[in-house]
Formats: sequence, structure tokens, C-alpha cells
Amino acid sequence: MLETAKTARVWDTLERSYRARIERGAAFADGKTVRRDEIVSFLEAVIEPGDRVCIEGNNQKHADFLASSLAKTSTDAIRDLHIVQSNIALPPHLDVFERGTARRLDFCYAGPQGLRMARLVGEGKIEVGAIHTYLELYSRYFCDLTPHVSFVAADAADADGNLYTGPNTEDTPAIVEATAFKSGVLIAQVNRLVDKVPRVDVPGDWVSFVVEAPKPHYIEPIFTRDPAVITEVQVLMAMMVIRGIYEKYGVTRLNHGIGFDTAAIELILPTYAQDLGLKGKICQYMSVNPCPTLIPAIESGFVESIHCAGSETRHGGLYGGALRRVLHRPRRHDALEPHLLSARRPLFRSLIGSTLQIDLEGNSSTATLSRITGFGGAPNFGSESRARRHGSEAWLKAGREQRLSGEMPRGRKLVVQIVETFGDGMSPTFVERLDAWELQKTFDMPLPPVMVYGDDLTHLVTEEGIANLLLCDTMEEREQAIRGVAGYTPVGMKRDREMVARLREKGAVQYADDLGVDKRFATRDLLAARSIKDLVAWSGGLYDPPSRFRNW
Amino acid sequence: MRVARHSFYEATARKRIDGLLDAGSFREFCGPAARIVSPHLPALGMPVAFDDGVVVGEGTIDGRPVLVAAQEGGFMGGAVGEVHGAKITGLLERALDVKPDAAILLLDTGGVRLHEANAGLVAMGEIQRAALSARHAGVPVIVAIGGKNGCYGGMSIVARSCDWIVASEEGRLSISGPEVIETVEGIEEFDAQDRALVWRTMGAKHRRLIGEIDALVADDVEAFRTAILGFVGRPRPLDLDALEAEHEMLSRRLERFWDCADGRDVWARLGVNDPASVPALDAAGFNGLVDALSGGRP
Amino acid sequence: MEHLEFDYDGTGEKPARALALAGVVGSGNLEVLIEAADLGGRCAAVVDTSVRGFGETWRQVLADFFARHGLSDVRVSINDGGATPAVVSLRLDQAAAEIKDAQA
Amino acid sequence: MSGAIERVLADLFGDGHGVVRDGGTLTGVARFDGRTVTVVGTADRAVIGADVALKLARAVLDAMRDEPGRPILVIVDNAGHRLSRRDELMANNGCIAHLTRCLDAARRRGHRVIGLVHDLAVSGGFMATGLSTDLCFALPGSEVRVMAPAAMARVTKIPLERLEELSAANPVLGPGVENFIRVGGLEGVWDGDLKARFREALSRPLDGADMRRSLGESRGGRTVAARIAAKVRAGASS
Repeated sequence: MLETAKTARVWDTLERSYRARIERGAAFADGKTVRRDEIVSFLEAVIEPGDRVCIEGNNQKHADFLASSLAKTSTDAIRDLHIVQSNIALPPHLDVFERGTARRLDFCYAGPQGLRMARLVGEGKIEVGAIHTYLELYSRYFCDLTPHVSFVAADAADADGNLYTGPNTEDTPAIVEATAFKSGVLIAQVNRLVDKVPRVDVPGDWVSFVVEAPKPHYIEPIFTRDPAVITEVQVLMAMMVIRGIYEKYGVTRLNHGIGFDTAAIELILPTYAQDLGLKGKICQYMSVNPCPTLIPAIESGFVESIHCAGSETRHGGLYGGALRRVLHRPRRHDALEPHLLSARRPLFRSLIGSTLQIDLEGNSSTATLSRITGFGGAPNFGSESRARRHGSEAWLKAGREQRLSGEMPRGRKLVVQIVETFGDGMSPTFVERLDAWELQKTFDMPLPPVMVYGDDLTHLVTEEGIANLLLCDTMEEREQAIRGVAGYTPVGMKRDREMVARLREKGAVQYADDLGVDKRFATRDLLAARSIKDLVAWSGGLYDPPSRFRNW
Repeated sequence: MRVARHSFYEATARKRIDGLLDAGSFREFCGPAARIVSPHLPALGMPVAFDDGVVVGEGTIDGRPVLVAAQEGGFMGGAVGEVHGAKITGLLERALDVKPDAAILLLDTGGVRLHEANAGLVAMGEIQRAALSARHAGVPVIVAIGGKNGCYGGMSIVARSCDWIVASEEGRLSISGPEVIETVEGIEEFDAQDRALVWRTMGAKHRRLIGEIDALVADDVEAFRTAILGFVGRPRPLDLDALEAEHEMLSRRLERFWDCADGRDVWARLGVNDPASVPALDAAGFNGLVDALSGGRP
Repeated sequence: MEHLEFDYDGTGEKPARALALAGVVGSGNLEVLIEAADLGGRCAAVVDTSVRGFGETWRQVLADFFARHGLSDVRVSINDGGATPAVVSLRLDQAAAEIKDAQA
Repeated sequence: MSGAIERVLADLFGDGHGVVRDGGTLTGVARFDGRTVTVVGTADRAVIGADVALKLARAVLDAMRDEPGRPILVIVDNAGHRLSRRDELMANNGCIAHLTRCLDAARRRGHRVIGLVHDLAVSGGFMATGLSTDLCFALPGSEVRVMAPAAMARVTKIPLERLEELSAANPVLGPGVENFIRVGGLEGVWDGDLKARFREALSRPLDGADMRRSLGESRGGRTVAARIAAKVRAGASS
């Protein structure tokens, strides 16, 4: 009577698969330590065709040795993999698609590989599942996109597989736990094998194999912005942000993007903002990537605390001491509670960041026709989180400006985009219609790839001025406010001058004069640091920049 | 807003001259209003500059008459074309006529301008000859290097044909660019992305330590002015004995260091206790080290 | 390359100085030479740009510039390496400030 | 190609000359019309490294020490300066500058310094040698260039076909002895009787002035340099 039920389902499929893989892999290892020379055969033994595989590729830290080894495996042994990976950054990440080792891809960000990615998608070599936000991808690691095999990178391991991640933890815990808790095979490449790790960041029980890489894992210095290339126009925009947004709303808790526009703001905090008497009144608590351009603001005591997720160089980069005053740097254990991930990242009040294209509703995208790059964490930061409530001045003031109907007071998170009206090669940032629509068709995506939705955006800053969308009462006003700061782009030239003048009267459009910003001071002399070397000097010699940024 | 220092590295050629000379003393020759532009660039679809990327003229430094040329590194990498080169040559030849207390060349260049390659190469030969003529006439020729392009190609030969070289730590002085070496000989020969290596091989500190340049200063226009002023009116001998002494210095360098693979090895052999710390030293700290080494110049 | 010439009504004083130069020709940058010229009170502009097809944008940027500064009898000459209107306006403003400054 | 350098030297000096070849360098003395001539230079498209430059400089210094006014023949045959990390570490530019200063000093001290391009001269290698002479000639079939056209197209981002088209119209751009003659960088080509050519070069009256700009102007290859240099020399404001 129970016969049928008994044969219907086997409950230890994953466990048995795991054991079989470990057994096959053990032939190429001494204990947990894989013999480096046999890494390709080892991968061919533990990975099965069609597996979901995660190659750790975060903003900065990359399991590059394992990635390039995977690209050397035979397609007889391994093919049609489904890669689930946050950041496609290195050539081997796409080599595996070019040669047929992998076929399907779920990812967040493709950066410098964006052009090649678009080509491979066009050739049918990559089937894109989706361009995710980091939160969505890591959350789905715990649901339906759990890797069968994950590659991670760590600083050191011992013979039991205990891992020390060094100064650079980033997203390792999320990958490790999603994989290990669902009988996946976890392979770590480490810079060195040691008798005893300095600190156990990942317990050996969760780690299947380790291999000592021939070179320390690759670190992409994506947060290093050389102050030497910040322009006067960026300084001008930074001045407008400080007066028109930070000072006006009393913004004390915020997140910055990683572009040069926000770097310029960081670098005039100890000069321009300080002279305006804003120290202690704005930008005290920041949730940011570890951008070295924050060093002067930190060292001068302008910024009190920083919360960030990783560091840039193997020497500890920014953490080498420049952030020694950081009061609050929790280890990232978001991953222990995946449901919390979606709440933790957008913890902070205000986002300010850049983009490539903006339309007349204020929707913005970094995906354009020839390039698929994805958005990283921006969509999460750059959205109103309606569950949040608190009494900060900025939140309440923005809420009052929005004037929602009803009696109940309600705040509003400030979401600010800062852009120049024209980008590289005189391509206008402002467009009547985003390329994202075209991309949606070309790549058969369920949604146009929009980074920040227009209705989440509160302010738009350009070199022309600031559009305050909270003060726009109709879609028509919103459109004209955007045209009003769109300068000499075709979108800007089509402005209704009378309406823009009216919007300026009510503060929905503000130009430099209206903001009390004197354009004559918009020079690079305002930057607290004008070179990487200046940053080193600010840090008292503790900041050790990546070599490619040096000029001494 | 307070500005702590005026960066030489960031300044344009005109700003460098402004900072170097006595206020209001500069008189430009063949300035932008004359529109003496490259006759070759328009055919290549390239924009021209009204001064062809070099500012030449005369003025005073601490009251002393000098001739000065400043290359604009922002225009075509400070590269030497026909007009650009002729302006510098003419300026140096003027030294024979007016006998100033110095001729000062603020170099910021990748060398020859490929878009007018043959004219640029021959022009550098002419600049060099004119510089040597000025020297033979007793006018010291002083070079300053501290811009984004460093001083490369044929102009690195010109620089070392002058009396004195002042450079900031940001300065580089070499004949081949690291990218060229990497492209031709491979990344094993030279990893051009490794900027620390670039500076250990071609940077001003290394050049000061091996005796290729005469003063290292901080990246500050005022510091350049002070150092340059120290060489105004001080020609170096250029006779046969001086050439023999130079030959002895260079031969000894090759004997001592030819087997060194890295600048750090050279510095260690020069008696620097902690070569790894050299790149991080500021100008004052570095000059202290140079003074402490026996004789200063090897 | 594209060569453009424009002509505007003058709206103010003659400049204090004979000429001023701002900027450097480079990628995304430009040089602006502004000179006093006997133009019967009018203003002229000559642009040589490496980016073709932005004539109307140049016309508007320069019109706004002359309106903003109230100049007459000046000629503006530009060598452009593909600067954005923001940079163009900035350099124009720098050049205008200098040519209007009798002290410097 | 003009045949091996040995044949050129034999044509000029007969078989008994004392010019010694050591790897890529040539140094030594020879007799010509009853007087001693110092020969320095390179062969087989050598690259000019720091060591090579010093070796040639030594020979030039020796000529000045040994005999005031002795003519110096510089054989120019190189593929440019040596591209290596070690040479840069040693400051090849300083060593090459030293060589050129020695050649320049010799000129000013009354040694007639004649350059002869045999086969190839490239950029820094030409500046190190040929451009520091009183008069520089080329043998038929040789080439002088700044950069090979393909590389130049890559660096300037001008398509190769367009570059070649432009080079044909403008002597400042493309490689070739003819172009360097037109811009004034080369005096001319030595064909036929080498001895007669050399004799003429040794006896040509020169006053030490740099004639290359005016040559470039009169030959139509470098039309503005002479005029502009003269204006600047005169201190003209425009």
C-alpha cells in the first residue's frame, strides 16, 4: 500500500551526488588540497555537464585561477554549464561561453566585458537568464539558482579547508553558505597554504577543496578614482550638490556611487563644505564602497563613519589605516540571513550616483545599444524603500516637499542622479527614449534594463543646475524640469522656456546662481586632493595605491 | 578658497611661465594672435593650436633676463612638429644675440609628432644644435621636467644636452616610452601598467640618484622657480675635459650597474639602506638621502 | 574637421584688453582666443571643430555666451577637440573674464 | 640595399684601412687623400644601446685627442635605439646625448664630421648619429624613417591607405631618403664615385651655421620652419 509512495521520490539525491563528486575529485588531491598541476583534470572530475556554477567575481576580488582553469577543460567532459555569477570582468569568464563549456548566464554586471558580451549574446553563445541586482542574484542562490559548484577566492587556507579571507571578504560568505548548505561543492583558490589561518572566516567543514594559486587572486581596483582626472565641470556639479541637496536637506546618512562625479563631492567636503560651515551637519555617516577619494574627508574628521563591503588592495588599501577612524565596520554577514539582504543594502537615506542615459520621466539606464553592463547595486540603493520610517531631517523634509495627499506625515528617501548633459564623444545623456527599450527587444528580456526608475528619483543634477522632481506636480512639469537642466542636448533645446521659468520660481529648477554657487570657484584648486599622491599624503603614508595609479 | 600649492604637473604651459617669471615680465614671441599653426595637421583632419603647443618668449626671473620656452603637454602630448620645433630653435638662437642669463626649457613631451614625423625629427636635431650653440656662447640652458608627458624620445636627448635639469618626482626622463617597449619587446621586458616600475626605471628619483638630473623638487611651481633660479647665470663647461669627465661618469655607471635588473638594485649598490622606501620619500626626505650618500652624485 | 562662422549683435562695452586665451586643444577640450576687433559694435565667432554636425549647438552656446557677458567688438576664435557645451561655456567664461579685466 | 658596409669602406679607403668591426659597431682609422680619417658607426641595422653609444663616443673623443681637425666619417646603419628595460635603467638617452655632444664638439673644434646612411636609419638612431654631423648623406637604396608606416597608422589612428596617400603628397610624413632630403635632414645621395663624393664633402666650405631649415625651405619639404625660427630669433611678437 505504501509501495508507490516509496519509489516516488528519493530524498538524498543531492547528498549522493555530492559524495560521488568528492570521491572523484579526491583522486587529484591530498586531503582537501588539490594538486595545482592537475587542476584541469580535477575540475573535469567534479563538474558535470549542465551544472550551475558560480565563479566568484565580485566588484574587486576574483577567483581568476579557477576561472582560467575552467576555460581549459575539455568540452567532452564539461559543457552547457549555467553560470551564476555577479560580475563578468575577466576574459576567461566569457571564454567558457565562446568555447561551449557554458551556455546559460545569470549575472549582475559586465563592466569592461560589456561589448564582447553583447556580441556573444548576438551569436547565440550566451543565453541570458536575467541581469539581476546583486540582492536578487544572491537571494536566488538560496532558492532556485543554487550553484552545484562554486569557486571562491581567499587569502589563506589550512589543511582542513578553513579559510581566511584577509582584508577582502566581499560576497564570499553569501556564495559559501548558499553552496555548502545545499550539498554543493565549494572550491577555494588561496594565495597561500598555511598551518594555521590568522582567523577563520569560513569554517573548513563548508569547504570541499582548496588549491594554492600560482599568483595572488586578481583584484580589480574599480573604486580607485584618480583625482587627477576630475574635471572643473565635475567640481561645479559637486558644489551644487553640496548647496542644493546636502545643505538644504541636512543629509547626514547617505550612500555614494563610485564615479568621478561623487568622487568630486567627496574631495570638496574638507574645503568647500567646510568653509560653508557644514562640518558636522552633512555627510557624517556614509555607506559606500571603499573609495580612496574619501580619505581627506575621513582624515579631516568631516566624515565620522563609513560602512563598506570590501577593500581594494591586498595591502588593505584604504583600510591600510586611512579608515582607522572608522567607527563602525561590521563584518558582512548579510548572507546568513538572505531575506535580510534586501533590507540591509538600502539601509541608508540617500543615494547619489551617475548614469549613462536619462529619459523625460527620469528613468535612467547604464545599458546602451552596443554594451550590456548591468547595474551592480545601484537599483537597490536607488529606490524608495517604502517600509522604512524614521525621523531624520532629510527624510521628513523631502516628504513634506512631495506633498502627498492625506494627513499622515510621510518621509521620502532622496535619490539623486548626477550627470553631465553630454557624455563621451558628444553623446547626449538626455534622450527622448532610452536605448533600454531597444535592448529589451534585441535580447528578448522581460523588462527594459532600467537602473533607477523615474518615480524613485527625487533630484537630477547637471552642470546646468538641479531639477527637484519632488516639487513637480504633474508629469508635464516633471518633463520640463528635466529639459530645464538638460542644457544643449536636443532634449534641453526643446524646453518650454516660460514653463521652465515658472518652475525656477517655485524651486523645481535651480541654477548655480539660485543655489548660491559661484561658478568662478569651480576649479580643481577646490579639490582637497588633486592626485593619488595627495591621497597618500592625507593618509599619512598608510594608503598604498595600486601600482597602475602611481606617478612616482 | 585656500590653495596650498600651485602644482606644476597640473599647470598649463602658460601658467607654468606665469609662476616662474617675475609678474608681468613675460613677453611672448609669435603668440596665439599671430596664429602660427601647423601647416600639416588640417590635412590629417586634426585640430590645430594657435601656438602649436609651445609658448616662447622672454622675461625676467628675480630681475634677471631669461628666455623661456614651455611645451603644452595637453596639445598632442607636447610633441614636436615643424612649427613647434622651429619656435624652440629660434628662441635658443636668440640667446646668441641677446645673451640672457639663461635659456629655460619647460619640457613636457613624448618626443616627435608623428603627424609631421620627418619635420619633427630634424627639428629636434636643430633644437639640440641650437642649445649647444647657446651653451658654447656661455648662456646656460636649463631644463625643467614635471608634466604629464615627462620628457621622452628625441627631446630626452635634447634635455641631456643642456646644462642643468630640474625635475619633480612626477617627472620622467627616458628615450623610449614604457608602452613602446612593451609593444615591441613584450610584457616580460616591460610591464607598462606597472607604474611603480616605470618610475623606478625612468622617474626623476632614479635619474637623480644615478646623476642624470641635477635637482629634484616637489611638484610646486614655486619650488621649480627656486631651483631654476639657482642655476641661472651658471654655465657648465663644455670643453674636452668636461666631455671626458662625462664619459668617465657614464662608463663607470654601466660598469657598476649593467647587471642590475631593477632601480632598487642600483640604489642598493649606491649605498641606499632601504631602497624599497625610496619611492615613498617626499622631495625633502629624498634630497636628504641624496646628500647623505657620498658625494651626492655618483 | 568642420569650420563654422557666426555673427551676433553686440550688447555692451568694448573689452578692456586686447586679447585673452583660455584652454588647451585636446580630446574633449578646446582653446578660446578672444580678441578686441573693430566690428562696428558686433561680435564674431570662428570655430574649427573636430566633431562635425553640431553647428546649431555652437550657434546657441555662443549666442548665450554673448548675451551673458554683454560684449561688443570682439572676435572669438576656437580650436576644438570635441569639448562638450559645458566645457565650451566654461572656457568662454574664463576668456571673457580675463579680457574684461583691466587690472590683469 | 647598397651592399655590405665592408665594400663601401673598401671603395672609400682601399683594402688596408684600420676600421674594425666589433658586433654591430665600427671604429677605427683609415687613410684618405693622404690624411687620417676616423670612422665610427654601426652596421647591420644595429640598435643603439647605452653601451654602443659610449663606445662610439670614445672613438670620437679619441679622434679629438689624437689629431685636431681630423675628419670623422659616421656610418649610420641602425634600427633605432635599443628598446630594453636595462638600457632605460642606465639612461640610454644620457648616453646617446653624450655621443651627440661629442660629435657636436668635434664639429665645433674644426673636425669635418660627415654622416653616411647605409641601409637604414630610424628615429632616435638617426638623431644619435646623422643629425649630429656637418653633412649627412645616404647611399642609394637606403632608408630613413621615424616609424614604419603600419605602426604609425596604429599610433595616429589614421588608416594605412590614407596615411600612404598623404605621405605621397607631403614629405614630412612618410619614410624615405627622398623625403628626408626634401625636409633638409639629409644633404643628398652618394652614388657613383664614392671617393669623389667624400672628397667634395670634406672640402665644402661651411661656416658652422645650421643650414637644414633653409635647405628644407628651398627644397619645398619644410616650408615654414626657417621663417618662424627667424621671427622668434628676432623677438617678433607676431
